[in-house]
Amino acid sequence: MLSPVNVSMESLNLITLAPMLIPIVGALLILVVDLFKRGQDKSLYVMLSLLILVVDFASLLESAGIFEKSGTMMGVFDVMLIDGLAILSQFIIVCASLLFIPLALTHKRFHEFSYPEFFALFLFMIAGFQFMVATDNLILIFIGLETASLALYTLIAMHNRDKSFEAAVKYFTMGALAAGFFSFGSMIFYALTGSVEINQIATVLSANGYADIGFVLVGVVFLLASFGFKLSMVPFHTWTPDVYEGSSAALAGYMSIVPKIAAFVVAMRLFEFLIHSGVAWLEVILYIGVVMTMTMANIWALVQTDVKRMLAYSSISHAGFVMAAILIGTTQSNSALFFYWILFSFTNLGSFSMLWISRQKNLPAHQQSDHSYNKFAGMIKTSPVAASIMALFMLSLAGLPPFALFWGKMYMISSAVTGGYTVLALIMALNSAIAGYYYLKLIVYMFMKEPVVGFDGEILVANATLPLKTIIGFAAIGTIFAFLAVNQLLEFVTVLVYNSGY
Amino acid sequence: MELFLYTALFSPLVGSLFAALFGASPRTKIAGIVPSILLGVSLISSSVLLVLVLTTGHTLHVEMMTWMATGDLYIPFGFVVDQVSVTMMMVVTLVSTVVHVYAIGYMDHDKGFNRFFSYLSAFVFSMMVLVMSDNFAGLFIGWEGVGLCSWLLIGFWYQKESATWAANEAFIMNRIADLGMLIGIFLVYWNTGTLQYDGAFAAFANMDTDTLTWIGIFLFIGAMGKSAQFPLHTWLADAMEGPTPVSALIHAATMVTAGVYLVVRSNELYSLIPHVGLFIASLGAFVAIFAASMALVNRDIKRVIAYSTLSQLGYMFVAAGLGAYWVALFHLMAHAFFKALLFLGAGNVMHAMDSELDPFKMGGLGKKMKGTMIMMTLASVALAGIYPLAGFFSKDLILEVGFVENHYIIYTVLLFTAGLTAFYSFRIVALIFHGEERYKLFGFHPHEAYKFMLVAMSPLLVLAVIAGSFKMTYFEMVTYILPATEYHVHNHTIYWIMTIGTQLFVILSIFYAYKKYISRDIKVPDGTSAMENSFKYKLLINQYYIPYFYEEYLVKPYRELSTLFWTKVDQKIVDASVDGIANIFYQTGENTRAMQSGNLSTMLKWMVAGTVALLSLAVVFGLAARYSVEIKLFLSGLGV
Amino acid sequence: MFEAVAFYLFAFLTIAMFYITVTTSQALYALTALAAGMIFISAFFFILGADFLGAIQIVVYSGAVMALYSFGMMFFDTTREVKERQGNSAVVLGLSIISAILVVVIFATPIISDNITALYPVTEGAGNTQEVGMVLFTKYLVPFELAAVMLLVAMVAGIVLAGKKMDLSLTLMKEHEIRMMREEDKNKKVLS
Amino acid sequence: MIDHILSILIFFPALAAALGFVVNKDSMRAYGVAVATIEFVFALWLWLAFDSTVSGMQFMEQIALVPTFGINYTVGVDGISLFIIILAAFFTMIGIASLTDTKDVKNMIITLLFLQMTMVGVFVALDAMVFYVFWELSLVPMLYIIGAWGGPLRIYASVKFFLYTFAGSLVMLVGMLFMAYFYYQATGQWSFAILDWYRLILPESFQLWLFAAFFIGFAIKVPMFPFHTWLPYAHGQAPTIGSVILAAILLKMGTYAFIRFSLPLFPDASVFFMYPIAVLAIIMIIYTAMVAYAQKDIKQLVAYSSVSHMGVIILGTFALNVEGISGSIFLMIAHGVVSGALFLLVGVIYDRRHTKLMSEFGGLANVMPRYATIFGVMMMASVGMPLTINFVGEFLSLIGFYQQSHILTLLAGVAIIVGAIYMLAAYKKMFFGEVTKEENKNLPDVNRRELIALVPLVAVTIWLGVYPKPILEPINTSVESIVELMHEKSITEEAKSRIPTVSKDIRISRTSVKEAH
Amino acid sequence: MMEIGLNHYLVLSTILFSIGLVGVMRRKNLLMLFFATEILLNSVNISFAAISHYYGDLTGQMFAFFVIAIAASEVAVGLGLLIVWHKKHNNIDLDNMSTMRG
Repeated sequence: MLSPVNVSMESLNLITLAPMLIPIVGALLILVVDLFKRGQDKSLYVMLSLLILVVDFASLLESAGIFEKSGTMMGVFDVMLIDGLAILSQFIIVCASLLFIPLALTHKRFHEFSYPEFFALFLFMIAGFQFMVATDNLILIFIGLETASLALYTLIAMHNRDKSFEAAVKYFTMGALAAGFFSFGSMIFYALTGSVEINQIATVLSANGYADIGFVLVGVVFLLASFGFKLSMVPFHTWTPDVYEGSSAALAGYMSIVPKIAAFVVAMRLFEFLIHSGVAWLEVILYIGVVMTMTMANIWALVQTDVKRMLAYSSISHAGFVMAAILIGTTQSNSALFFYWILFSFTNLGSFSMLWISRQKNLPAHQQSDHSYNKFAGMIKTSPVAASIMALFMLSLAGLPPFALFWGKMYMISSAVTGGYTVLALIMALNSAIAGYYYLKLIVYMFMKEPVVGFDGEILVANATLPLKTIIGFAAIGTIFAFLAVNQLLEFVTVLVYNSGY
Repeated sequence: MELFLYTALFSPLVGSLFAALFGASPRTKIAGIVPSILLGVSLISSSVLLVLVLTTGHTLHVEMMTWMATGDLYIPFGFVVDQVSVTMMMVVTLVSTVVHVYAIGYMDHDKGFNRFFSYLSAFVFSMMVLVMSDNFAGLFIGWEGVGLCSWLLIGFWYQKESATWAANEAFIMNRIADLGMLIGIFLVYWNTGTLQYDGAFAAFANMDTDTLTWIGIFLFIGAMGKSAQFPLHTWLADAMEGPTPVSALIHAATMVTAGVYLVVRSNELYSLIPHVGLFIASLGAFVAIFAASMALVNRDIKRVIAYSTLSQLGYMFVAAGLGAYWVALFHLMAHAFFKALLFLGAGNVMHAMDSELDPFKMGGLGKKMKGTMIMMTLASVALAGIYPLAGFFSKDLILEVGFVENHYIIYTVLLFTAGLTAFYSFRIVALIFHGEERYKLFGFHPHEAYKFMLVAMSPLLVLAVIAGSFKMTYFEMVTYILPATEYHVHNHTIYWIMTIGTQLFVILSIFYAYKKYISRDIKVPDGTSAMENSFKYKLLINQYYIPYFYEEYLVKPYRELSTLFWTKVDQKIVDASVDGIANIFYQTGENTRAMQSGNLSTMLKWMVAGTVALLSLAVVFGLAARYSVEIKLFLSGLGV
Repeated sequence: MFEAVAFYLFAFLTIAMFYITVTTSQALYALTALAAGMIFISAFFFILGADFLGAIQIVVYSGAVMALYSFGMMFFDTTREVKERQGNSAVVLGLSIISAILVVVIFATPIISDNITALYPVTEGAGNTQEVGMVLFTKYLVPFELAAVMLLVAMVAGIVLAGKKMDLSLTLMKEHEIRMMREEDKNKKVLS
Repeated sequence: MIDHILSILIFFPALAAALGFVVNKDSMRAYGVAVATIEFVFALWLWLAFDSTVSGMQFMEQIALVPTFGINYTVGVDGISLFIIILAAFFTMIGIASLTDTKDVKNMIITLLFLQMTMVGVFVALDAMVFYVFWELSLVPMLYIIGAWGGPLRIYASVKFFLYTFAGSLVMLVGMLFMAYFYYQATGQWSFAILDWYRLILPESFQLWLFAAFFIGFAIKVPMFPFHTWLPYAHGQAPTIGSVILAAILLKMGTYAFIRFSLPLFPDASVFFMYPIAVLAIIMIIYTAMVAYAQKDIKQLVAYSSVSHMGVIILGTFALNVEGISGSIFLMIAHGVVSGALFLLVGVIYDRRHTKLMSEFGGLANVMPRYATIFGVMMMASVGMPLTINFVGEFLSLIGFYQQSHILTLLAGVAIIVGAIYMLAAYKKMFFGEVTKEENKNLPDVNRRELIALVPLVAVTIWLGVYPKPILEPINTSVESIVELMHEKSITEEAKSRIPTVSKDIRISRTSVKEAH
Repeated sequence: MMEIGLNHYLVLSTILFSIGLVGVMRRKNLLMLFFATEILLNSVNISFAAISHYYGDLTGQMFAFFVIAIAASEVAVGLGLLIVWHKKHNNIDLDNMSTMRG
């Protein structure tokens, strides 16, 4: 007969749940509000979400404070795991969301924002990602991942035009396949170790001395495949450009940051112990994967004709660049990962928002796609400030000092150098050079070409409203004056990463 | 005293700058007169210095200011007035004063009048720097300076293609030599640690001969350029494109003798390396006869005189090479006078014949222009070296040197050359001033030059006549610093035989020239006569085909090679490879973007394919790990 | 003995069913085959003593999922034969065969399963359902709740996507059209 | 204020540029000239306050930027950088003053002022990262200048310029990170401060690799053969002002960096690579001079000629002795002045005829005597006539390298011949002969604005040619300390013997002619 | 052979998984493609159940449980998407959805 269990509230340590519960509650709140009074303006929901996120942010600060004092916490039957990685990634997730949400307040009206459900789903998604990063239990990771993904597919589709449906379906189907891979992979690890908790798995494996290396590798393969899909590593990247193109620019920008950082954290938890325990094979595979992803994505980005697609490929390449951190697996590289991603999120959100404010509803004749290069030709003449800001983001993405991303690149390459990966460091450097070309291409179009005749440049900022401008200005300032914040940021990140044992 | 030194040095510069002020404005006499006066001043102060040096034997050595100082290198602007330099100063200032005054007349119709004087005085200044500097670097400044001015002056009539071409040729050829000189200077510096003459020469005393030889050779290469020694001689003849006063001053009296001056100046070096000296002498002898031979047939007064200059430079180098530095310097001085005179005379003739240069189209000008005739004749006599004119004392001395030093080949060559010299000089004298008045056929109306031009020339005339008489005083003076070797054939009979023999030989050739060229049936050659078609004539008139050779085998290939480098190497190889690398990436993108077919099924296939690829790797590795033991055994069985 | 027979039998059946599912060109066959396969799988669960799981399997899959799918099929009326342009099936087969073989090769060898301690051991004498319930509401409470959220998300998503509002797209409409539409809505409200 | 003069020098133009957005289009030029002049005055003040007897850094400032990673805003100036800074200020002033009526002058001037900030920044930076920041940043304004105001091929040219340099400098960045890491290993703390790095003695193998890494970055910037092909395009397409700045200052970044980084950080590697680099330099000198001779476009010619001169600078730098290095630094200034002036002159004729083909001209001396004279002076300077600024530099560089190798110096000396060949040929083509083209018959001679730009340059050319002491002295003191440092640091025998100690006894480090021949 | 071990189940589920992969790759009709994804998840469930049986550990069943939940919710969203797409294009063949490429 089963003995009844009695659990003390303290042992549950519910504070670890707080950051995830807040957005869920908020989402429910939004649904309820909609229930009582239909047809509210989107601005209401935007502000509600903002508030909720701010509260979430506050709770994160809270748990960060606790982490400072008492280090890593487990909670709720040791399912939840709040360590530096979790906190950092949640910070990134929430901040990015904070930057994203106001982008809904466009001048033109788009379909998704007419739904209160949009905002509800958005908050659910955030919660999902937060769960994903705040545990080392494969089950919870899986569910969190799925929650977020399902919400995300819907958000994409709600943009409501053919391309967005296509994008959603593609994303969904491949996601389903990836889910299959994930479950298979975790099944193997379960078979090997009888556990689905990463640190447990690690201990058991090392106790066995990796006797069943073959099984381990197969498991790694499947998990690698599923996370390769999330992190859009070559050759699992194929969804990325289409999905980015299909979804609204703002959402694309969001997608290039938040899901990836969540996936990165899980990948770190999963793979680094393997690498450190000397699974040479994984090291080789990751090396190849990283180089392939960086280089091929760059090469494909060279030949794009649409800025958004180009940015999609570029974000793939950036992801590959950051994957290197997991390969290197030193404290410096891990903190470089977060450091890089924080700076990247500023710049990338900024540049996607620039595309967002230039979004037209119906394309003029000379334009093949929403954001084809020639749309921006001679932008410096028609709207100089916007052009300059766009150029700023491009230069930052290209890693030109002293703009934000340069410091990330620099620190990442440095971590490769200190980690003893000289060749990798060189490859990274040269890749940034290749990348320079396509970022420059846009600048060339904006600054050195004549505007298309009879094309009113005002369209390029037609979608802008005060909130959007604020966001962009915020991103721009962040990009320019990053070098003032670098030090504090670096210290903060390093402390958190170091204290959580990575 | 330094005051005089500085006046001597800088008044030409002032003159040049003054004339330059009028550079843009239409020609004014003042722009010619003032520089001439300033040159006069310079002349006077030089003579004061001469007197000083002559009487007291003191030498003047001033250091104006630092030029370059870095590391161990220290180069000041320093000037020295000693026996040698003062001689040169005298020659330079004197001749140039004369030429200036003369040029006021000669150039008075030219619209570049002011420009001309500014260039001319600039030249004199650089020449003064060259001769007065107390270190190799300073010498090099003057060296390049005169090169620049000669470029400017040869190309003075820049509308003329030939003139500008000649100018560039002269400059570039000199540059080639200057490189040698530069290397020589470097050698001096790195081996002695200084570029000051005194310091360097002191250091030479205890150095291995090889180094000295290299130094000597490189410095002499420099000299070869300026003094137009073979094979760098072609520019001198072409340089005659410049205005005649320029030829007189630069390409006869002063600049071309800079090489000789260099050798004389660094006598302490060359006396340490006699083998190089011998080489110099032999080259000089060769050039002497080589140039003279070309002068025989040439049909351009100025070119003839140019070749004779060349040949005389050969003489000087013989003397210098054989260690008779004071002789070389003496001949340099004497030659300066009568050669300048010859040129100026030729200038008058040109003036008269509105710059016609072919002596065959003249004849019998003597009636129209007595003064010029007398001057040129005397100058030629001096050149030929008839007693008691300057040439005799200087030139025959060189012959004696050759003899005494027992270089009989050189001696004979020079002797023979003396004959040739006499012949060609009187060939033109005869053709110009005597015989039929062929110019009538061509409708020229010759007239004597301005009086003041003749007056201006007169000092040169006087000197050309009497220069020889200074020989002893000069000897006394320069031997303070130059090796004071007396060159005397001690056996008196031989001495007299030699002297008289030479004189007779020379006079004979003069008469032969006269006989040949005052005859009534001299026609303007039209390329029909047997003589003109003879091989040796062609050879000579074409300057031994050397210019042709240079054009064909140096200039043209260089041009073609450059074009090749640009169009093929630089664009097709270097640049193409750079773009190529860029294109590789771009093309890869173009070719592989098909992978993104946009079809969901393909995407899924890619995903699975990726997984399978990883799997197979994993399996291989896994099996390898599992059966590692067996594999090891197997391999060892293979004996690996 | 019995276990072996049962295993092989159901193994054969499931494989056959799923094979039909992925090969047949009749959507209906595929659906039914799938459903059957699911049920056979639940049989495995029962064999393995995971009764609760088996029940769930039957209920959720053969019940909910299949129902959804069949509704979907009616909607898409794919009851008739489905034309599928088959591309290079070589690739397909190749890849799948390889992957199968590879994994089988690995799995052909038994897993060394020492130092494996059952974290949540099956306690004797208690029904599987009880045990599951116990674990589910202690250890896996959070995942369970999150699963609830996930289902909510799915529901909302389904409603939103399939809902009428998606029929005309504000994204594609011009601003003035939207305004007109809004006016009409107001009027409707007023009238009704 | 004098204590912060360097920061002022860096950021004053940037500030001015930012404010410039407000200034009205028509009065923009005046604004630009005013700002540039003030900047120049600051630069002169710096020179005035500079103590030329001190060999080390002066006016140093330090602000912590990323202390955890050892990156600080550290600036300072010594004899090596001082004059290039002044030159930069000078040329920006000249350039803006002589700016002919281009389209949207406003953007142009703002860009120029930003460019000036980056230029000054590069030369005063004493922290590798700060150096790198300005080094990269300088690409952007130049990219814009070439790309927006350039000729028909401008986009190709500008992008090529950007990417080529960018790629090179990224490799250099890796090198820097390695350097910092080695410092970290040695001392246990991160530092990018160059002066700290000076104290680091690396094993030779490391030196070689790092030298190579830095070399790629610098060589492309210089540009050294075979990395030079971006330059003719950039010059050929850039507007006059662009070429002027590019030739006068931007190219010097590379050679300056060689002296600031490569030599003191890797003395042994420098010795090891001396001959290969010297050979490259000689190829640059002769080969590019010949290519220049083949040019039909006068601007391309000047561009190639400046590559050729950079070769001499490199040679002097790798003489590794005081004479050579000071010579090369002086030649940087000289080449800046002269080639800058030549590009200005080309600009003058381009404004009148809108062509740069030499075949279009001929006999210009008749119609534009003043122009011809100034051009002549500058040409002679570029040919290396004594008493002009170039000669001092070339003479010192060559004499310096002569200590290392006789034959190579002899080959390098060919520069004075080939240089003369193409320059005189070009001058003949353009200025001599009769005026053939009708449209050349009545070209206006240089006007006042152009004279304002050119006359000072002529003056400087002559002045520093006759009296280089005021510049040579400070350079000398700094260079001596650097050479001393190299000698101290060098570990291999080879290096010890190649790099002289700066003692007044020169007999030590002399190779006699026998060895060479 | 007659003794059914864990490996038997693992092999079985692998085979089923492969079948699922085949389906995923060769199906063009989206609905049927989704069937295939269901197969993937189910095949894994077998192993989970088996493992938990042989280890006497419930975690596997938990995982299977949640997998089922996930599968269910995926169906909902998937069908939603299909319906929208079908409304607009009146087919669910994925060959008709390749407007974005390159």
